[in-house]
Amino acid sequence: MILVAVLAIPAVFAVVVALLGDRIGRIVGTAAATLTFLTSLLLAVRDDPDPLPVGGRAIQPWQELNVPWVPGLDLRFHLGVDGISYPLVVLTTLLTLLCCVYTLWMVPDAGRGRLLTALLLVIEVGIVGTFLALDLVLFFVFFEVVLLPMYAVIAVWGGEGRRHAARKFVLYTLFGSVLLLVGVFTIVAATGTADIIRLTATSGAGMSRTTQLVAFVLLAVAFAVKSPLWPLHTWLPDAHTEAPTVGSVILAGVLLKMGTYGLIRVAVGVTPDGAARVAPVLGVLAVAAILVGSLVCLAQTELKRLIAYSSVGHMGFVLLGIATLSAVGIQAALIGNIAHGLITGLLFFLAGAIKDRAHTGDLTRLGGLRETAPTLAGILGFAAIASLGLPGLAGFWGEAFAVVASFQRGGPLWTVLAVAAAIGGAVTAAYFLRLLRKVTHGPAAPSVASMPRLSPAEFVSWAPLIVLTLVVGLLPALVLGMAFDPVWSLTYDGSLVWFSR
Amino acid sequence: MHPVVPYVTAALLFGLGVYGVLRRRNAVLLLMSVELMLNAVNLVLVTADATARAALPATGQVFALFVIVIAAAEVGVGLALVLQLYRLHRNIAVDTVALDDGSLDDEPVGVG
Amino acid sequence: MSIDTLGPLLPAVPFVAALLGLLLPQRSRTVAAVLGIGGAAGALLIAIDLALRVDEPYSTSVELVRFGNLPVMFGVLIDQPTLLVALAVGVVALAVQVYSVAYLADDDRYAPYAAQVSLFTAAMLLVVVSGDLIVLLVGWEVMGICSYLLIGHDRRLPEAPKAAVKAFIVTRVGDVGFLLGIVVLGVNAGSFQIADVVGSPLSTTEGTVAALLLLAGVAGKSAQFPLHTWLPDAMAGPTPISALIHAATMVAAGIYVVARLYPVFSASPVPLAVLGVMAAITMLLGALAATAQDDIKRVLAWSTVSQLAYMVGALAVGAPGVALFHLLTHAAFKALLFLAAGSVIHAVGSNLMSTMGGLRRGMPVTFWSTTIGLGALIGLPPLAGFWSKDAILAAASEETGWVAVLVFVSGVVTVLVTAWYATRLWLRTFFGEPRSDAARHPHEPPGAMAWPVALLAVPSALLGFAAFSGGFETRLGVHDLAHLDASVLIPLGFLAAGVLAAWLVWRRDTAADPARVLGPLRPVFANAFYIDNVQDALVVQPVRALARSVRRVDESIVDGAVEGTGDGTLRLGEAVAGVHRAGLSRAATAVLAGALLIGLAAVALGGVQ
Amino acid sequence: MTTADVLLFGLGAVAVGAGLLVVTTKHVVRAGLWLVVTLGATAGLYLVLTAELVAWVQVLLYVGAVVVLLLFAVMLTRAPIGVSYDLDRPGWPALLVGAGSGLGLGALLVDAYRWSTVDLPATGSAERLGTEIFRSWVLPFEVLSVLLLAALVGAIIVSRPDIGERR
Repeated sequence: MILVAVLAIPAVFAVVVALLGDRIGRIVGTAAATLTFLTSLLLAVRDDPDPLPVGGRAIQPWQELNVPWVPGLDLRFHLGVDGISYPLVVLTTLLTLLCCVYTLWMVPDAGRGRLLTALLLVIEVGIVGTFLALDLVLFFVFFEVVLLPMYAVIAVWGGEGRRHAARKFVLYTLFGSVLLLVGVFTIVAATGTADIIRLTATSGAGMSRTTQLVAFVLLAVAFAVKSPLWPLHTWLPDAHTEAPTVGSVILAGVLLKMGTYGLIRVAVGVTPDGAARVAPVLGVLAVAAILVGSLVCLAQTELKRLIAYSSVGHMGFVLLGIATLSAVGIQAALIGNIAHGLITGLLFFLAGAIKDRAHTGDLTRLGGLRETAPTLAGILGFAAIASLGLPGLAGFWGEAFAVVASFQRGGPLWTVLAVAAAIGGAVTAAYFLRLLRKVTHGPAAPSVASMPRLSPAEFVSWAPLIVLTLVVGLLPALVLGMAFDPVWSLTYDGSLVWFSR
Repeated sequence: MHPVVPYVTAALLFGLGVYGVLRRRNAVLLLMSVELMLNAVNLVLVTADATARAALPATGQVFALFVIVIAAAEVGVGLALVLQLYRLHRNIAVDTVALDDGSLDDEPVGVG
Repeated sequence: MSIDTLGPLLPAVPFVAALLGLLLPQRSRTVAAVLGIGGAAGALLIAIDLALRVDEPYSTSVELVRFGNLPVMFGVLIDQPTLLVALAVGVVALAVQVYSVAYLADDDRYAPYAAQVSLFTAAMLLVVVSGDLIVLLVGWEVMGICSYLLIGHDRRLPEAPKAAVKAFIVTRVGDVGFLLGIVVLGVNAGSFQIADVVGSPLSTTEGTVAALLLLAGVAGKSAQFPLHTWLPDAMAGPTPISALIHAATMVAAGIYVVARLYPVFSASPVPLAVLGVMAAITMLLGALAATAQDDIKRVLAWSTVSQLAYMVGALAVGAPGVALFHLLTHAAFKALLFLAAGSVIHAVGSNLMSTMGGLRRGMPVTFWSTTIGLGALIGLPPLAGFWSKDAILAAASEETGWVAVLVFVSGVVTVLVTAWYATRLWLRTFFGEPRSDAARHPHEPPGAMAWPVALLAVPSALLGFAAFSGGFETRLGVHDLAHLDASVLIPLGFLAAGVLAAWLVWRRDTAADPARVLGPLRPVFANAFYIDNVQDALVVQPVRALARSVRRVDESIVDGAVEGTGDGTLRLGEAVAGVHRAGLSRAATAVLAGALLIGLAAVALGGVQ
Repeated sequence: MTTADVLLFGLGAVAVGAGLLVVTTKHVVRAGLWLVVTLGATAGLYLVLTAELVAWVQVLLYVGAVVVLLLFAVMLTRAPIGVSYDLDRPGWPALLVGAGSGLGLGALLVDAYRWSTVDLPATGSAERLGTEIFRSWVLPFEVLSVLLLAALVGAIIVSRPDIGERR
């Protein structure tokens, strides 16, 4: 019932907030987000404390709710949470809470603040729903719920080119979702059931190899659009640059994870054979994403666009981890997800703060931030260093063990991919330090001359991200401890080298 | 009687009507061709009375009457349009009539 | 407290000090100083305590995280060399912290500085004690970031940020190889524990590949050819930092890691050969470049590069123990030299030797400590440098094979060049006429700066004699570390020649720079054979150009395709609308023709059934 | 070949011939007159097919009213009495579609009925059709009358410039 509560609270309060006055609305919205965050923490409580380990690849959700939703169409409202989805749910609720706190003080100029908070709560419902859904159709429904509110957030509160960016974002993601829908229908038609648990347990429930391949390709392209895999990523820079600070944080923080989570849970889970056959292509594209993402960042001149492209690079590592289809790889992907959510969320908060104060995101006109705003520069330095994958901070584990997994997979292709990914890591370091040198070092630029001090709202919304980046960096077991068993069973006891089976 | 003869006549008349509609530039002649087509249909209806086993007797002829009435109404309205077209454009060439770009709304070309 | 908890505590104490330091507001200098010095002192005490109580190697490990079948264990692997290096790090770190309090008296950002130095010490100690390769990599990279932060510390120097970025990027490029090396070893051994990695059988090819990859990281961190270009530029950082990071500890970490994973390297001859060649080239390169530098810190930087090459040479000839011995002595006398140089710069106000001269009268303590340091550097007999360098040359001479010969020859030639530039530095700084008014009446640095320098002079002088004590030798795992026999005469001869040559050239014109003798070679040496420019041209510029072109491709083609589909559909829509905007007659024809076609189709299909 | 067939053939030929002339003549007025001949021939055909009422209605309405109306239109639009050469558009699409539909339908009907014979139905006299219409076709009849009324009122509004001034 906690499962329903986590979804119901934001949904109901979103409506309530929309009806209230501006200031009260935002306060009530923040309260709702806090309540949702606390409820999401309770998801860790398992239904039966010591579940007997059932063999095979079956998912063992900690809490499960399976109730008929549309009996006529045999659609079921089937929710469940386990080691893979729990960290992502908590990350979503945390980021939404921080964004609501941020909008509490930093009122966005266009439109009414409370509508923004309401939209954030609706987006939260969509994302948490996607992470909890254990029914393919329900997964698709929640996958779609996120789209329109995100469009509204970008189109109303965005920057100058917001309309174009928002339109491009929606149409591109819709293209992906259509493929997802076709994929879901192919699977449901072929197997007769949409229940992810049963499909994962029977590894595609008797779908022939070609249908699995077709289904996987459809799902993979849909999720590749969402978690931008290299050739399908061009909606990301525009959407991130034009989105308001809060929008970019949610967009980068958790919206991208829906793609990678979908890839792990639905694509690899339900059609493992298809996944095994397409994995090399996925791996090559992931490494291309890493290299292209980091190289483009090296030549980028706008702050938010640079951070957006860095997301393409980081998600490249996550996708490489998934492409290896081994337990090491998928665990690296999971912690890569969480780390990217925390760090890039913080980076976009900072970029928003800098852009609001200096009224420009252009690197050539920024400079010498540490002269006028040392704390802001210090935090930006910390976030940039965390993002370039400094060991000891959260970003390192995902990237390093994606390389390990790729190398462990063996064979000339995967070794080359591992080496290329490692080189991508070095280029990532190069562009982040170039960013720091251009923004924080050097004499104070005119645009940075008068920087108002950091307001309490910013401190409150950034502190958890900073602390968590350090804590997850030092103790990765926080995220991976619970994800070990589900990943181990998902990947056929660790090394899903499928075709050798 | 051999029904094929009136049927073929009707078909030929209909073909001539279609030919006339597509060939003629003059609106009135166009309407005449339409009349030809309608007559062809009437002929088929009446002949069908003899050949088809209909539930009600003489339905063909009843429909022929109805078609004649409609034809009359159609010619009435058609000619009113032709007059208005003539008043606007001084000529009633059909192919200068553009369907959508609103050229009909501009001022009538000097009356008289 | 049991040694099991002491081991992990070694890096933990300075780490806690660093965290507290970073959270402090910037103005509280005293609290920052106390935290900094306290952290360093705590680490030193723990190191000493461990050194006394531990006699045979032990290791502890607790599972940090498990990736599939690969666990990452946080724990320590402490054996004798570890403790010695930890002691050296502790001593130097404490000396630098004390020294910095006075050296950065006028700097308002002292608090973050002290915290970053503590963080660095913690990272270095983590590398020294860590028993797991991944945790070692954590310390390894945190050291890199601390060096980046500290090089860029001084706001007044315009070139500091660029030097900081260069330092980190060059080492990070090396670390790509380091990470891949660790991955190869870890995946092969099924665990990242050093004990397992060293123990597990490695196929020769895989071993060589792993060793060479690790070498890339070591070359980056220990500033060996070809990744040495960042060290001279790193002198833009404050002098105590140069002493701590770029002389004693960080640059030595590479040597230490190779010594620790020595079985991996000695498994096949190829890595040792590469080590030998790298050592030979870097030795000569560093020494020759040092001869033509005017900035006192850059001379010492290039000298560090060449001394590190000595240690790499020792590793190449199969004597890791001797390399560690030279590492310890070098840490002592090079830190001493840098701190003394700091005092000189503090007094004269500039780094350039052309503005110094005749400082021995005004700064006796600094003069004598620098003399001891330089003596140790060139290997003057009673001092520590002589014993460790001699041990290296002895090891090289005993070993057979072309690598050993190469190392020996380049070692001996480098002794000559080292003697030359060391004497040049000594004479130009402390003798002759003061060449600037600040140099005319220099003042001894305050106590907090003088004492660490004096303290460091003690190990620089006496550490050599420790080679005679049995305990020291067993700790390093070497049998007869120091021995006096005929072979020691060859380097001594070269040493004397070097000193004499420099003195003679200097005596002719005390004001001028002895480097003028080099003539046309001088600019070549000053720019270190233009390797930096070559690297810039071959690597940096092409990568930037590639980045620009990839960005253009990405934005024009990939994005163009997406925008193109959008515009394409729009144009298609207009085209179809255009077709429909036909006159009445064409429309009529189209309608009737359509009707006819449909009729025909109906008949054709109808007729089919 | 009974007399009915001969009559059918004759009148059919006359109708088609006159129709051909309607669509091909260069004289606007003569087209109207040839139309009268066609309609008359068709009325004759109806008589042969025992559809008396339809025939007379045809003659009365079509020939009497519709053709006269067309001729009025010809006069009102000041069509030239003599030859006028701008009456026609490029022929090939018209020929193609016209011939296609005419011959197509003809072929279809010929294929359907071949040379079968059928006896003529009872004569469609006025009272038989009258009873028929007012027994089972009353609703269409009423609707048609409303339609006729609406059409003619519309025609009046459209043709008179002073009624329904939009601007």
